[in-house]
Amino acid sequence: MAVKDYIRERFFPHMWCAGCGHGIILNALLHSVDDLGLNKKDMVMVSGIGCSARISGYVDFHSMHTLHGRALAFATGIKMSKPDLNVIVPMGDGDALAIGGNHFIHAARRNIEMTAIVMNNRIYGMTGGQFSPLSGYGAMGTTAPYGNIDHDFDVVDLAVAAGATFVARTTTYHVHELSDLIQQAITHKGFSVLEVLSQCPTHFGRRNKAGDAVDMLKMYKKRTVRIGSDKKKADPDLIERGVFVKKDFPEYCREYDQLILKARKKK
Amino acid sequence: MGKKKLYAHHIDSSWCKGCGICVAFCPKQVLELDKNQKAIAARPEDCICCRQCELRCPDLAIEVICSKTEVSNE
Amino acid sequence: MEKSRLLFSGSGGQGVITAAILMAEAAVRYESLNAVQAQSYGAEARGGATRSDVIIWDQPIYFPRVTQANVLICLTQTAFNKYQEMIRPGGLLVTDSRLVKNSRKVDARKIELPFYDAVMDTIKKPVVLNICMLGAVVAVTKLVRIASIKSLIAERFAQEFHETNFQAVDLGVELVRQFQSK
Amino acid sequence: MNKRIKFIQGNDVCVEAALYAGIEFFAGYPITPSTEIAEQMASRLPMIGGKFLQMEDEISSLCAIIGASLTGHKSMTATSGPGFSLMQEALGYAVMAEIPCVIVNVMRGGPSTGLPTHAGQGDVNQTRYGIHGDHSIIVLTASNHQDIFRMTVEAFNFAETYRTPVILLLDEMTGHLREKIDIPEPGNIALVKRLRTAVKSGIDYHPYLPREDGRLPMSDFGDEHRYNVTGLYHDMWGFPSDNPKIVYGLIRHLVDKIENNSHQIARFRKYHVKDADVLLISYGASARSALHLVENRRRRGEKLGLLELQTLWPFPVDIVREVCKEIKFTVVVEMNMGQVLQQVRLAVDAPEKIFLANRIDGELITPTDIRNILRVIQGKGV
Repeated sequence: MAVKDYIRERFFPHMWCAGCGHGIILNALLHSVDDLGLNKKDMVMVSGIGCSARISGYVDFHSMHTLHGRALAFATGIKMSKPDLNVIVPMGDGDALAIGGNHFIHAARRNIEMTAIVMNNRIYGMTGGQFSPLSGYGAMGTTAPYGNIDHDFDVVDLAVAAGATFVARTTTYHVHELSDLIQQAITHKGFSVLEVLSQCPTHFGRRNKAGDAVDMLKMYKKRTVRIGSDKKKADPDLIERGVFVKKDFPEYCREYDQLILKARKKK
Repeated sequence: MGKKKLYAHHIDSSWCKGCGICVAFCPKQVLELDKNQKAIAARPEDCICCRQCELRCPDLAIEVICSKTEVSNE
Repeated sequence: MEKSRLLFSGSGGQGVITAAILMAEAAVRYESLNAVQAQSYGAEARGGATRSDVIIWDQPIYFPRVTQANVLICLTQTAFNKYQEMIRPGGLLVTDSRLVKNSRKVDARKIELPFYDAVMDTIKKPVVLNICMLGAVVAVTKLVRIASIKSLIAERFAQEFHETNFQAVDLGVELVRQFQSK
Repeated sequence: MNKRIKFIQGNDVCVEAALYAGIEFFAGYPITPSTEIAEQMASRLPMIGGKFLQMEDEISSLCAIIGASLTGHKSMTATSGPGFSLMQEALGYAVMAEIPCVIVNVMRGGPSTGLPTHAGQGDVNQTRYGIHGDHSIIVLTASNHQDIFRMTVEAFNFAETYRTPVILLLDEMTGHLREKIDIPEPGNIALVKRLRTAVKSGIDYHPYLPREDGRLPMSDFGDEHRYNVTGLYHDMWGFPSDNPKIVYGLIRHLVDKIENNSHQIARFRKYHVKDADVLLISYGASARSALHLVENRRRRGEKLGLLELQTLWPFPVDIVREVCKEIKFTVVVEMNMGQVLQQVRLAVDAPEKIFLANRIDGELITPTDIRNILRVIQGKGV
């Protein structure tokens, strides 16, 4: 199938701004699903609220556009009640880690087989540029007009600590790597977290003098390195990309199947 | 693997928002923005079929059709 | 039949509520009567006085709380002090003769029985104090049959505990027999 | 011995009834006084291959059952005051996206953490007005175990019939009370199955286009039809729209599908209403005390009657108006500051003849409490 067979073409051009990284993530996701040869009937996408959340409207899957921060909770109900479905949950950074932070760590703790993609643009875009839990110290936002004094989460560290069994990071510049990691995340038998640094030229870029979309992609190229690169030793501020954790661990739906067997014996 | 040969750039100008990402990162400077700020393949003969423009396009507006790649039946 | 309102009281951990439930459940499931059982939860149930209300009747029971008890059972002094006023004049008061120091002021038929001492002497397991008390309450009120209580215990408790609990029921019945023949 | 006769708590009756109704998925978070429902579900659901999830909070609990319902499984959650407050956001989502599901709220004293282990009936208005935006909703309640069973099954039936969340409003008193329940034989209470679309694969399916009778056939997530579900105003395919015509049509549909069927949804019991000259109106635990008083007074020849409401919302205006017509005066018995009282006063022609007998201290209102109010109204003094 072609990539366009996986989208709802009537909604294009999409609503994202020119140069928005979220479009690149959608693009890579569609290529990944195509490469894996997945059946649309088996695909479910559940999103929350925000710019990122609009992604579920564009894919021709079973799609659910839910509440701010709650996408993983809805998705948990879907996956538990029909474990054969492939459930992908794209989230914005505020969506995943502010209002949805609790759902995020608990989904990771359960190790339920779903793919959480944190589309990290370091800003609340839809509401017009307020700082997010991933904006970081010193960043400018409409609610941080004097510079942000909130520190940011490290999504990878958080996901690992919470128990996610596949944890990776990349950027919208590294598109081949992005497709590869999405495929790995989808096929992983457990809770997968993929953080994708995604440019928001409109709100983050403009307020933080980061330039336009092209400049922001160049920055991703320059300021990120593969895990284990020597460059990181010389320059600790560089952000690492790649797979941080990938491990076999009992998956929640399969554990529940075992629990059903136990309960039936007792009956 | 033989060298891939370009058949065509399909650029949907109604989807293109003119962000310039494809132009900036094309290793062979094949693409340009036209006077309407829409991407066009100005030098298709230089294309090496790396498909970076297709994959990086946030608007899903570019499709690079090469030999050895599956051609959409549309 | 008369509507019977029983109030079981004691302290948390004595199994007063379990005894109340067994009594009410036996009435419903083995005697085809109606019964309701309610209890106090929360802070009150953890220390202090525990209380469980049971109403048994052959007609529908609507208001489920006991405001005036025909039968008041107290297994601690605290419970007695707190609930003694709730007994209906002429009602029946069942207390443990060692654990509760009864008051002469209470206008009721008083049945003081040495549940605790008897259980410690013959069964040597304080955990069945509540079941011994239940045996006595059943024997004195005759609201359900002793056999029904035993059937229910057999249904509810693990096999290994059946014998001890049957003993406790019988002990309660025996204490009442001795009391009444005095 | 009849095996179907049980002596259990009201919360356990709710579980038995949900299983009878075909529940397959439960997600919840422990909270007094509803916790027994979650505990029983954890034990019973896996035995029949169903799923029980203990979520991280009440918010995610309701979200999870909405997701499960979309895959075609009958779903329920149970909570109490503070948890129900947390659920309002997702409740609104279930209303908007028209997801069948059942939410049990075992009421305790409020506001805030209030009285966790004592009965109250202060959530009546919250079930109706807790979520933002106009909407309508179905709220059922019951005062005894036989009716808790019946109303739990009805809640599932209404949820499927009207594609809507249904709230079952119990209270600490009845939830923790043990009494007799005769579990109906399978088939004795009719069950409403999920209405699924007959539209074949490859043909355009409209998940949000009501049939002529107002019902919307569903398609399970994972089946052939792929569509969108959103909490935004949406068109017949489920895609967001702010077209005023579509917005108007949807809000009317959401309200009308329930309000226009309020006669089908109304459940109530009348006790000695026909020749009564004084009427009590009550529901839930309070109705037990009201009925106690009515039966007592009837034995003494007093013409006292009771209307017990089992459907609280949509409020059965016509039924209330009808029974209050020939009555000298009516007393609403409830454990709050008069939430149903307000509705009764709105429903009747002579609101000055409607009085309140209430108790708001966490204790069950007693027949004597009600009797005292009646005497005051009658000018007899307590």
